[in-house]
Amino acid sequence: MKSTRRSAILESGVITVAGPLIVFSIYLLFAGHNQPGGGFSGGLVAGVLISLVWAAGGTAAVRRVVPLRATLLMGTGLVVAALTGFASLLPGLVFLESGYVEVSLPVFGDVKVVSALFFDIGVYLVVVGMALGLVKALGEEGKPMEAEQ
Amino acid sequence: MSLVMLSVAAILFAVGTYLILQRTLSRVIIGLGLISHGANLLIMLAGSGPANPPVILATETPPIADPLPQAMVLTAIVITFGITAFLLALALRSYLLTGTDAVEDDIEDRRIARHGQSESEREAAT
Amino acid sequence: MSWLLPAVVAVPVLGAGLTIIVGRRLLLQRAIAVSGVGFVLGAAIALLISADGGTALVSQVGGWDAPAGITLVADRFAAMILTVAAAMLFAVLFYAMAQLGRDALDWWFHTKYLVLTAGVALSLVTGDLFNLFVGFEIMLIASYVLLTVKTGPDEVRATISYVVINLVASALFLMVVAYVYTTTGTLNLADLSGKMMEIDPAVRSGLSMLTLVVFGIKAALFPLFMWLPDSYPTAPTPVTAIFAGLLTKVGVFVIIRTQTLLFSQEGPSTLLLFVAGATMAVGVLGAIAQNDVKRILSFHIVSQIGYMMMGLGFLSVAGLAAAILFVANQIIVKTGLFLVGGLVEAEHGTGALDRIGGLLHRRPVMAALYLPLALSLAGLPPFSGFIPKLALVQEGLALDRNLIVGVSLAVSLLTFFSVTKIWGGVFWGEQTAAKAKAAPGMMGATVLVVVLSLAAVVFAEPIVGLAERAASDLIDPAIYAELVLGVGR
Amino acid sequence: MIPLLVLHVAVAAALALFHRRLGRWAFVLGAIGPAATLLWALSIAGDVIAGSPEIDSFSWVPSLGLEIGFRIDSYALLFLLVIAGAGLPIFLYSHRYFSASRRATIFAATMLVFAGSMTGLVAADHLLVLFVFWELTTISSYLLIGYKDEEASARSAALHAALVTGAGGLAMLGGMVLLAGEAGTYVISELIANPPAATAAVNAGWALVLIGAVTKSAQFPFHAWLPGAMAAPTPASAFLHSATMVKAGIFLVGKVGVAAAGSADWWQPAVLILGGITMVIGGWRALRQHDLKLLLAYGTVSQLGFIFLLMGSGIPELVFGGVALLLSHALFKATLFMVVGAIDHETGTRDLRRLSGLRSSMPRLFWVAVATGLSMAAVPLTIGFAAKEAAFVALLDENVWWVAAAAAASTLTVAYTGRFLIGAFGTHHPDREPAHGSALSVRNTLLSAPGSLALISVAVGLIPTALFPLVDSATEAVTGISKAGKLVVWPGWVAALAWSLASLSIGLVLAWRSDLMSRAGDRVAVVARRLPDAENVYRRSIPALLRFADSSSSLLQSGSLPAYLAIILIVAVVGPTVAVLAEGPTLLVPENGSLLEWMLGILIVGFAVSLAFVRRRFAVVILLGGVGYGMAGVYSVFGGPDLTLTQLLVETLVITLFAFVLRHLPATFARPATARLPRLAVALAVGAFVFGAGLVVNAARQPSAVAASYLEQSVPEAAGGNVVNVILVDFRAFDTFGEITVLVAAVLGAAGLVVPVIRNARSRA
Repeated sequence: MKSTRRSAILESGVITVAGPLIVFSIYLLFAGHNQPGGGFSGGLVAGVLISLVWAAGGTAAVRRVVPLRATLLMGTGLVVAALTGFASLLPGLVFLESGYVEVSLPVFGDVKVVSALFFDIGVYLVVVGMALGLVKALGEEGKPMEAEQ
Repeated sequence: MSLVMLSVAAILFAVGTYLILQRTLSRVIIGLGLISHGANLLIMLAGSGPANPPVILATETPPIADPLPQAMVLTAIVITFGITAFLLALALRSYLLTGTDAVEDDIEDRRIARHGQSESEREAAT
Repeated sequence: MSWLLPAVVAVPVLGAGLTIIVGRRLLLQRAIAVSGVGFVLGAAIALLISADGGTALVSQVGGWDAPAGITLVADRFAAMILTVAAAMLFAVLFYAMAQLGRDALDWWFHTKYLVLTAGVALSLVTGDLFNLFVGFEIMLIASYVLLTVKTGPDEVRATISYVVINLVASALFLMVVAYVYTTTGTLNLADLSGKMMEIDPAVRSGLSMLTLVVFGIKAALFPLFMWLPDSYPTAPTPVTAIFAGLLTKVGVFVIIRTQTLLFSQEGPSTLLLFVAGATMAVGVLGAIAQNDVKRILSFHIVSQIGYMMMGLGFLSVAGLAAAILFVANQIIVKTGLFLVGGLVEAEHGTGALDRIGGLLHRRPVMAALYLPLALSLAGLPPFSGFIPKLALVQEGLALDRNLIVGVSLAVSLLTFFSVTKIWGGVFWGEQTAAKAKAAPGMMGATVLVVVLSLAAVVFAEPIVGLAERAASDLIDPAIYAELVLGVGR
Repeated sequence: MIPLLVLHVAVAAALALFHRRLGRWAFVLGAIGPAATLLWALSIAGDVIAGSPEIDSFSWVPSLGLEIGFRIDSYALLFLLVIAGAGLPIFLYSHRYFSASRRATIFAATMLVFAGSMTGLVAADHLLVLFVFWELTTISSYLLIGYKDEEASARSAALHAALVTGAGGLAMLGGMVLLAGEAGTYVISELIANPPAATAAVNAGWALVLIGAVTKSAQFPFHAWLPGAMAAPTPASAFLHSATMVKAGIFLVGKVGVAAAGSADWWQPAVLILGGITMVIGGWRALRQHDLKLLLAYGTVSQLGFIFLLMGSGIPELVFGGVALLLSHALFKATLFMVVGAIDHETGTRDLRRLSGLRSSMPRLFWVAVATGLSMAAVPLTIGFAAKEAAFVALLDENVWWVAAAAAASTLTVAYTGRFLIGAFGTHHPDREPAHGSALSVRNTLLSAPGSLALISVAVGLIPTALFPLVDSATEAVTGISKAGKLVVWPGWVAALAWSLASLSIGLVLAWRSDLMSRAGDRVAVVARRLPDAENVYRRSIPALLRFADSSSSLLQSGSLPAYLAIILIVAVVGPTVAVLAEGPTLLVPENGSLLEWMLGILIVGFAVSLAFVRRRFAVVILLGGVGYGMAGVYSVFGGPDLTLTQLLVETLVITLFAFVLRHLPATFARPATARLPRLAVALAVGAFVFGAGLVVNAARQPSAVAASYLEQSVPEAAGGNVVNVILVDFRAFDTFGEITVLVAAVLGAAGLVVPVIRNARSRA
């Protein structure tokens, strides 16, 4: 199964859905606090997109489309989540205690920005990184019959 | 809790058990998947029955589902996914190393079960 | 100060994240790992001092009071075991860095090690049933991936069994969570301790048993232990050492915690004592049957777990104190023994008794490291294992449980027999040539562990006192409930 | 006392640390230990004998009753003098006996640790402290016997000794805890002063303590380890296995004898019978040895039996005789061992069938041997005679049969002494010169140590009254009776003398006509071989233990994953079921469920059950997906949109990953290798358990207060309407925090497993 022999229809189909899926993924991340969604679902949507890219063009395509290292995403996600927790300590709160501020944004109007959102971003990054890492690792081409000793 | 869902959970556990008690690794993994579905279902059954989603601003008509089991199941699903992914990689690795998709016995245990200790070791020990 | 509680979990996780971000810069990774684990050790000591001073720290993570939020608790018991565990994690980290060296087999070793640290810490300090599940899963996934630091056929085969069995145990754990939540509507252990008393005794005793089975698998109790000796010995030494020292003991810790807090009952439990006796006997017989250093030691893990269950089975302050002492001591002794086994293996490339010999004359230092640990394992005086064993014997005879005391003493003798098997096979006998020399760092870390074990002898009195205070906290669930909920039950 | 012990440990540690440099001087350095003990013991001797014991204590683990208490009364002092008095010459002797090597230095350090432990043992006034030192002597004895560790025989002899004495030690520990529990104290002097009344626990306690003493002092039926221990280098044999360690058991029975005999009426007969049997068996077997060292070893067994029964009896007159014999035994037996060591060292053999003509080539050694040998045979004018007379007099007062038994053993002693002296120094092969040449001479150091002990032996033999104060006050210390016996050069014409002279003369005849003895011996041996023999029992028990360990452990430890899982699941099902049924559960059958639930249920069950039968891999993937999507439907019905979404997405990824992996594997599964029926049974049991447990739990259902508080607080306190998400990122964010940690580790692990293989394959391609 070389990437050149893959169906061009599949490839163009992926390109078509890619945009909406990315938007959906990010929407889920931010909407999660009040609507169904959240970092997990958002990240998993991105993950499904990555597996679609793989279906269209194999790991090479995945590398091309997502030029990030999976480990970097996951590491950053963990650090963001942990730092969100520690950040609560600064104003004298407990670890991971959340607070919110209301801000007025031009398009969205008054929005409550919850500190838990940053935590959710960390989750999101880890989940995306996970999907990327697994697809890259297990989706590798070829039949690697011989194992190194 | 409803009788049908309890039965589904029980059957998921039973089929899962049936599958993990044999030696084909990929079937063992599938069995584990069924068992964890069953366990998740048990947690859901710990909450309320069929109900409306616990999303306060959208629906407030009772009955509202108990959110805690949902959160637990969500966590459990994701954790199980991570470990299943790892197990799949392990299965692939195992297949690449041994050429079979079977769970093999521990060599040392087999040796002791079959032969006991060799004479020289016995002597050294006495 | 109570921020230290989430921090003992979050700092290693943060460290794990950072080690991934810095990528293949070994020096940085090491610095992060050392400071992460070092922080846990320091925090654990601080928690212990505070707990023993009378103010056990409690943290309601996220600011949500129990039982809504997740509570972390460092009472004397938790803080004590955490301190010992962190000390071992710290020592073994240096051993691992010296052994794995520059040609590290695995770039993410430090990350995984930090994750393991976080999992162990969380499992010990959490006061919430489902969070305990998460803690166990962290610890387990770390153990899965550490078992496969090397990816040869043996490691893979052993890890498959290990993962599958633990996944089944995890499913059973979820079952416990489901049933507990159905019948009590809460997950907080302190809250549960009160609510459990209100439910149908039939359900409670069933749950107690199911809980015992679930954690009994992790703790390797009879007859649920067989996975352990098959999987542990295959990993690289530092990994096996830390598994041997910590993982089963975390299981025992949770058994002690749940059986005293959730399912407290009066007087000695014949069931637990039977399990205890069977575990120690089967374990030591297994050890006698083996011919490889690491496998012998792995069976000893099982055997020694029996003693801890014996202390718990008495369900008295003195019995629990003995069990706590046993856990703490075994963490050190077991880790140390595997580290010594690793030194032997590092130099000879094998741990098979019939392929090594005469080390006493070539490497007397290793012999000197092995001896106090081995005798401690057998519970012979004046080494550290003697003190908890003496406490167990005293309490057993005081309660007129003579049979289990007899079994425990007989197992002691058999343990002595099998550690002399290693002595006779490895340190005595025809000298064999070494293939390599163990790194000085490995030796240094091992010396540190042995010194700790010897220090436990010298400072036995304060340690015994601490264990007794911890045990009297455990025997009355109201103390824990008050700590977490602010009210007695 | 404590500084003395610290000195031992410190010097031993120094020896071990500098073992590369010290060479032979290790033993001279090591002699500091016994020398210090000797000086100290002599310095306090006056006060102690006068009746004021030396007391020292140190608090170790008071919570467990572990106070390190020492109390040196005259009884302990006597043992201290024996330990130091034998230790000092033996260390100096070793200086010449060993050639310089690192191994010898470590040996010296171990000997010193032993000397320290023995010192602590006899000084201990606390049962547990006594136990601590007791086990330390066992361990050091193990290490010393295994000195020639390349030889399997040395290793197994070391193990034999350690296992037997170790087992006895552990039994003794149990006994001590029992006794202390009844008496309310671990302090030996208090225990002896107020022995607990005879309850079952006390009886068991004394019995267990007796087992400890019997094993340590090599009494019947545990005597076999002692001859085996002769695999140790001769200095260790002389020190541990004749003069000191084997006397630990005697020390103990002597110390507690009066109290034990007072509270347990079986004690006295038990001690007398065990000691008596040991005494005769040892003497008999000594006669049949060809190895000089083994001959002495069996002689030691015999003597120990005699001393054991005297000391353990709790009868002051007998104890007096026992103490006197113990002193004389330490003097002559240590000396004779060193003589054998010297012979072995110079000629290379200890076999009396090969030795010849040593009397002329080693005259000085010969006289040393004769002087002490006469004492062993209890010939008048020796200390051995004075001591044995005291014992005979006392025994005769008790029961004539006891004297008869003791006289029989004495006869054997005389005979084997003769065999020893004649065998070692006589000229048996006048036609051939000894292999070593006639110009052989024993080096001074090898001679001076036994020589000086022999001199002491002769001196106190001529003036036995010099020892009287020590023996008398030691006896008084444990029995409370002074002047229980006499030590005299010549007892006068008393009845006991007749027994002595009779055994002496018969013994001489037996020694003279050794051919008669050996023929009789052969005949007895034919019979004896059928009787259970301690050594054979041990030899058979170890392989039996190993076989049992093999078979018992492989019973469970099959190495088979399905077997392990089956056992775990069966326990998980049976345990809770029994527990629930025992209490009598209530069941509550829930309502049937909605139509939607029924449809989803049938769908899921259909997919799941077909999974058990389908063997084509890709069909399996689809079925698995079916179950997962069905579950998503269930979550949706239960009011979990987040859950539904997550389940759908996760299931998609799972299927992808399965597809990734399965494409490498063959298209169909192999037939299962495990039997179907048992699998089915376990599966049904698990299913039934889940179902039944559901009904039981349903009956005990409680509403959740926590859930209500989440619904209440979510919007006002946490600013989030989606309660599930608020739980995940706020209320219980710590769970989520842990969860993502799991994910990261899982991916690193998975990548680590797969990537290297694939990279490698690609680089080869």
